[in-house]
Amino acid sequence: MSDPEGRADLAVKVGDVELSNPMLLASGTVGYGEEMAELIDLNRLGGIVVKGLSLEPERGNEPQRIVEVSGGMLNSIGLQNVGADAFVQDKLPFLEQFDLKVIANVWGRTVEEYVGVARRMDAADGVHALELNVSCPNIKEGGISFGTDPVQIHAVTAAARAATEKPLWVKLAPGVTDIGVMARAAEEAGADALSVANTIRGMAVDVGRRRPLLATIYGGLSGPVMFPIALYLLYEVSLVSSLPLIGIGGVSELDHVLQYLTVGATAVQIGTANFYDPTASQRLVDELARWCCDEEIPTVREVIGSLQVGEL
Amino acid sequence: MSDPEGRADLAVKVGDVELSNPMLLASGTVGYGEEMAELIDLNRLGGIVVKGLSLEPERGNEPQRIVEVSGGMLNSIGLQNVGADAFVQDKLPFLEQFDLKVIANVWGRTVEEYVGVARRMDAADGVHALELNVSCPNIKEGGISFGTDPVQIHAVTAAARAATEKPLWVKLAPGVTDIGVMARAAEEAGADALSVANTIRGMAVDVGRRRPLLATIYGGLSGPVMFPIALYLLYEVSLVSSLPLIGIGGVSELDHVLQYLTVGATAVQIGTANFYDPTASQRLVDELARWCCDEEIPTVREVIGSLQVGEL
Amino acid sequence: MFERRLALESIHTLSGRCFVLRYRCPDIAAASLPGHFVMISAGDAIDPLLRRPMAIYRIVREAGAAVGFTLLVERTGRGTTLMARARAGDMADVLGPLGRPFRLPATDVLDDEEDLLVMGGVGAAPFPLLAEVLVGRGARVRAFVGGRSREDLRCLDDFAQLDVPVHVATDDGSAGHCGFVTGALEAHLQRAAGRPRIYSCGPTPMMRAVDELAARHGCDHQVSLEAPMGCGIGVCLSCVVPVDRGDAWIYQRICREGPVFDAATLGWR
Amino acid sequence: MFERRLALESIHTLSGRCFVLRYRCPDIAAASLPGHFVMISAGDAIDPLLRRPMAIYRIVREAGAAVGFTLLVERTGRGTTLMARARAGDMADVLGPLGRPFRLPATDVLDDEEDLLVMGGVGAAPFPLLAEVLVGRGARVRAFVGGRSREDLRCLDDFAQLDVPVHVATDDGSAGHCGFVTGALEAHLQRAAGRPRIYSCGPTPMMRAVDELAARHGCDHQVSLEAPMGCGIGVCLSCVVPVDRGDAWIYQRICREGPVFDAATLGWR
Ligand SMILES: Cc1cc2nc3c(=O)[nH]c(=O)nc-3n(C[C@H](O)[C@H](O)[C@H](O)COP(=O)(O)OP(=O)(O)OC[C@H]3O[C@@H](n4cnc5c(N)ncnc54)[C@H](O)[C@@H]3O)c2cc1C
Ligand SMILES: Cc1cc2nc3c(=O)[nH]c(=O)nc-3n(C[C@H](O)[C@H](O)[C@H](O)COP(=O)(O)OP(=O)(O)OC[C@H]3O[C@@H](n4cnc5c(N)ncnc54)[C@H](O)[C@@H]3O)c2cc1C
Ligand SMILES: Cc1cc2nc3c(=O)[nH]c(=O)nc-3n(C[C@H](O)[C@H](O)[C@H](O)COP(=O)(O)O)c2cc1C
Ligand SMILES: Cc1cc2nc3c(=O)[nH]c(=O)nc-3n(C[C@H](O)[C@H](O)[C@H](O)COP(=O)(O)O)c2cc1C
Ligand code: FES
Ligand code: FES
Repeated sequence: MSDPEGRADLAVKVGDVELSNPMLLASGTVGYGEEMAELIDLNRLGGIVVKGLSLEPERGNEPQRIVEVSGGMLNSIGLQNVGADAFVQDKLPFLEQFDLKVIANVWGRTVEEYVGVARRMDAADGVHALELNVSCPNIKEGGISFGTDPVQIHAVTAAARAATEKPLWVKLAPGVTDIGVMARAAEEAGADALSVANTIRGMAVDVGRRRPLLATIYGGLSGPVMFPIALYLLYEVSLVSSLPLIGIGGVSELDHVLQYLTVGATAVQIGTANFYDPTASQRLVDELARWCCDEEIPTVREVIGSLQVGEL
Repeated sequence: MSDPEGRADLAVKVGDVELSNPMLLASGTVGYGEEMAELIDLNRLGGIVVKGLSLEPERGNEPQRIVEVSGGMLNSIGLQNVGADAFVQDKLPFLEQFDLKVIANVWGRTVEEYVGVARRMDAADGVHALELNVSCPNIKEGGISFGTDPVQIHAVTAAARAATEKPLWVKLAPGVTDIGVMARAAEEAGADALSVANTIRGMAVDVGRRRPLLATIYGGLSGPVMFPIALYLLYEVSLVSSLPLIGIGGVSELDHVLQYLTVGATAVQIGTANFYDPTASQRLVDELARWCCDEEIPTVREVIGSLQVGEL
Repeated sequence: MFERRLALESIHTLSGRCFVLRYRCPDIAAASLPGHFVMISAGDAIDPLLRRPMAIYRIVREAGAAVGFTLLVERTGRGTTLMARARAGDMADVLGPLGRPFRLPATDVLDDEEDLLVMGGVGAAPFPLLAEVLVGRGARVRAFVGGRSREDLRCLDDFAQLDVPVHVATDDGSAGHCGFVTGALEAHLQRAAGRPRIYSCGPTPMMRAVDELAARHGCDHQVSLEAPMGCGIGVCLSCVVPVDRGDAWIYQRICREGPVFDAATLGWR
Repeated sequence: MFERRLALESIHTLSGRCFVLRYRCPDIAAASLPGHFVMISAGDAIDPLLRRPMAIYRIVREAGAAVGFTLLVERTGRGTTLMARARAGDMADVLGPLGRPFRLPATDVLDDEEDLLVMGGVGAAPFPLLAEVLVGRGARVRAFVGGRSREDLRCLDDFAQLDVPVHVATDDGSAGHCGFVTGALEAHLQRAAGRPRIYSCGPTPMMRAVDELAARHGCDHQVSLEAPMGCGIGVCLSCVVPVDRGDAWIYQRICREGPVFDAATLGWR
């Protein structure tokens, strides 16, 4: 039971994935969980989405890889990771000790690479679901990001769908004209849930040196500044998709969690807050339980999608 | 001279529009200038972009119209304005007293409305340039925003171009997959400069009441949080367009101004900062002058587009 | 209207989440009239970003000259919580005085009717100054002070000091009349002769209930409204309220055409 | 590794934009070794968002027990400027101790060679604790302290108190050797016999120059590196540095595999 006093019912289901509570750790912000386990009790969380996995190990981008900006940060880590096989062999056993769901974040530079990782995750017992990170350039299609083209989202989702029986989540990219179109493409290709959203492109310049602060010129914006933008994107997606949704972006206070749930998220992911407030996820579980009790809400599931719009 | 000690050369040219310095007041954040004139010396600024003008007066949206969010705010004012004719008759004479450029921000619900306003601004002596706000739904095209479709941007820009001889700026909307495509459409249709960018869609929910905080459900995000996003968009536009650019979004410190100029902006607009720091624009002119002196930069024009990327 | 960066002179905590901030600033103090407000920063960082609107509470005078002002603030959210933590010497950006103050009765009609000030919770903030000015002009002033509970009653000391009779009402009956402040007002209106001038500020339901009484008794009624404010000076159009213009209604800015409005124009009746 | 919310015990201002913060926290203090660092919040708001990495400067002991620690901070940007304004009692979130500390020589080889601590500016912060531990083990320690100018020299009092001989160098000659601290180090290496162990921390050009000398004299050389850090605990992968692994290079995390590295593995040579 997530509620320390055992009173609140925080359990939610993202499709077939049963979570003890809606709090997940976001991909790329907690590695493979080892370091976080020194600080928080992973058993207390709904789940962990591990750092994006590719077929082969990746070194990632050249430093400087992050810049702090007002209320957020830019990153261009470049998806450095140990690779799918090493993850299964060296990292997954650690996570299997805990009572939380393990979601593998999957990426590739071609559809085939996505499929390769998906197959390996399908075969790995401790993995409960896959989350496709479609914010990657497709090198076979001139480097256009999978996530900005409904045809490509459909293709990569359908291919991954064929490669795994496990629940398949698709993590949408925010920088598109109509995220609803992308959501529908993923849904039609067989996604079981949609994660909204990945980071937003941003830039910062060192004026003294007349150079970008990130080695890759621009990077992905995350943190509190993202919250109202991602909440709106989730709302947009909720209007066109009947899939379970996962709210991602800027979560650092209970009010953020509740806003996501109210607009229609079944769960949320906590990313950048893990850096500047490393016990935030666990505290939010407690706060959510207490809020449910104080508001006399028997189950947090009542909050999901409870938004009322239009005239009173 | 903008520099109090008369040492720095801050003059810039946005196409044919000569500005005494790169600091403009952004549309919708300073009304028609009357109230700001009680607080700052408008003669000290490069220019003012007045509140978006439509053919007929507009009441705007129902309140609640703003929400504060972390590091920014959401607004859904709904383009309340006195209308093009009343602007020319009642508001413009006040601004003509000052030595700064007056830019008319123009919007409509159809191409014809844009053209109507553009004609009136063309005929009004005190107006030095027009800025098309293309972030409006085109009611003849099913309500899709002009700003998210290159065909429509082209159409509205070309029509306005035909309606005025005056410099024509197009203010791009940020929420698009590829802002470069929009920039090129505006350029090909005859725009003289590009303003980057308008507000980003965001949302906020009153969890207690399970309702959106804004009467219109979502609104436009502005303020410091926008800065890294708009800077990146400006960079993207700079890669594909040779037009003069105007950086808009989050300007509140000298470093923001300098980052925009370095990436390629000829001028910047100050919006939300006018609310929480009403003398910011004038102070930034002073700080820019002082910076140029301290850095021994004879003209601020040297900074424009001075960004260096790639290996050292 | 002055934009000033001011050091906090003192902070004084009251009951019920309220506190008083004192600033020295002859410019703003000398120009402030009852009903005016300021926009004040709640910190130096970007969160909270916007300044907070706060009514001018009292004017601080030295040797007769206005040298400073105070704000009566209730801790409700993020910004006011930060303000409550301020210490003497802390700096704040203050823009003011702003808005259109209470319309005062002409001096020659002052004796004819009473001036009734009706307030709920921290809505009391502008009234001690209004009472002070009215009393100074020889008016007969009466205050109706409401709150949820005893510790939410504001400005009782101010009114006592000004010899203004006070009618108290609390929702829970912990002080004065048990119920809404409008109950006390109604009782007075029924008892009293004439058509007193009414001024109210507080929760909207309270002000609307006051206006019903005012309409019924044919009283002039001014209200001081609140709305989320972006700028406080009229440039953002965030704070609008629909106002009757006879043939049509228009949106007016609470920060510029208000915060004080003639209740009769608000379409409440 | 402990996550603690701590009240500032005292702040002490030094010359040249530096100051010392003292916190009471037996957990972190008792676990801290020379070269360890903490991540500390620079305010409660979201700007600045990220915590700042700061080396453990000194351990505060009472009756022999470690009860607290100090940080030696230079005001360089937004976060450290806020930290400089802190007052006793202000709260900060502190996570630590973090990273891999300096590798200490085995006790039986301590006498063979000198331990030379080479530092520039605020890079001096970890060295008084390192000197204290080394001296406590009977090592022969020597400090080379560099700075732009006299007021940028750090920790001279600490070394004096520990009886550690100090070689000073300033860029402008306002104190000690005029020039880089590597000049003083080079002179000593030429004079001294053996292959002293070198530890350095400061601007990268300084550490690289030190490493050139270390390589030339066949000295073991550990450096403490800096990089912008998102998390300080190894989960964000922002702080990486390329490290030689013989056949290939890999990115290692300064916050986890460092901040102390064997200079020989950094591909500088
Ligand atoms: C003209 C005027 C005069 C006022 N005078 C006083 C006074 O003398 N004393 C006092 O305690 N309060 C007064 N208020 C209300 C006060 O401004 C709000 O309580 C305060 O802004 C809340 O800020 P917060 O950060 O604590 O709340 P939050 O809820 O965190 O604020 C979020 C945003 O909503 C706005 N907001 C929230 N509540 C209100 C409100 N009731 N009115 C306007 N904006 C609001 C805030 O300014 C901010 O932009 C006045 C409001 C107006 C419009
Ligand atoms: C392991 C380690 C130990 C350190 N120990 C000390 C110490 O004991 N005393 C001390 O004064 N400084 C120390 N530093 C450097 C210190 O962290 C930076 O000076 C500080 O973060 C600057 O913050 P700011 O907000 O003032 O600067 P800003 O430039 O405003 O910071 C912007 C961002 O860049 C980061 N940043 C800026 N400079 C550095 C830097 N040199 N190293 C790492 N991140 C940086 C900040 O953390 C922040 O995220 C250490 C750095 C590291 C990595
Ligand atoms: C340093 C860093 C690394 C990230 N790596 C990944 C990744 O590997 N895969 C992925 O799908 N998202 C990645 N993200 C995005 C986060 O999972 C999340 O979508 C985003 O940060 C927004 O949430 P936040 O505001 O809570 O951080 C990364 C984010 C950060 C800050
Ligand atoms: C309250 C408000 C009203 C606005 N009205 C307009 C408008 O009428 N026309 C327009 O083109 N942009 C309008 N904008 C957008 C601003 O001009 C500017 O593009 C945006 O706020 C980003 O800049 P900032 O972060 O400096 O505020 C408005 C913005 C705000 C906050
Ligand atoms: S608060 Fe901006 S117009 Fe009233
Ligand atoms: S700072 Fe996050 S991995 Fe090192």
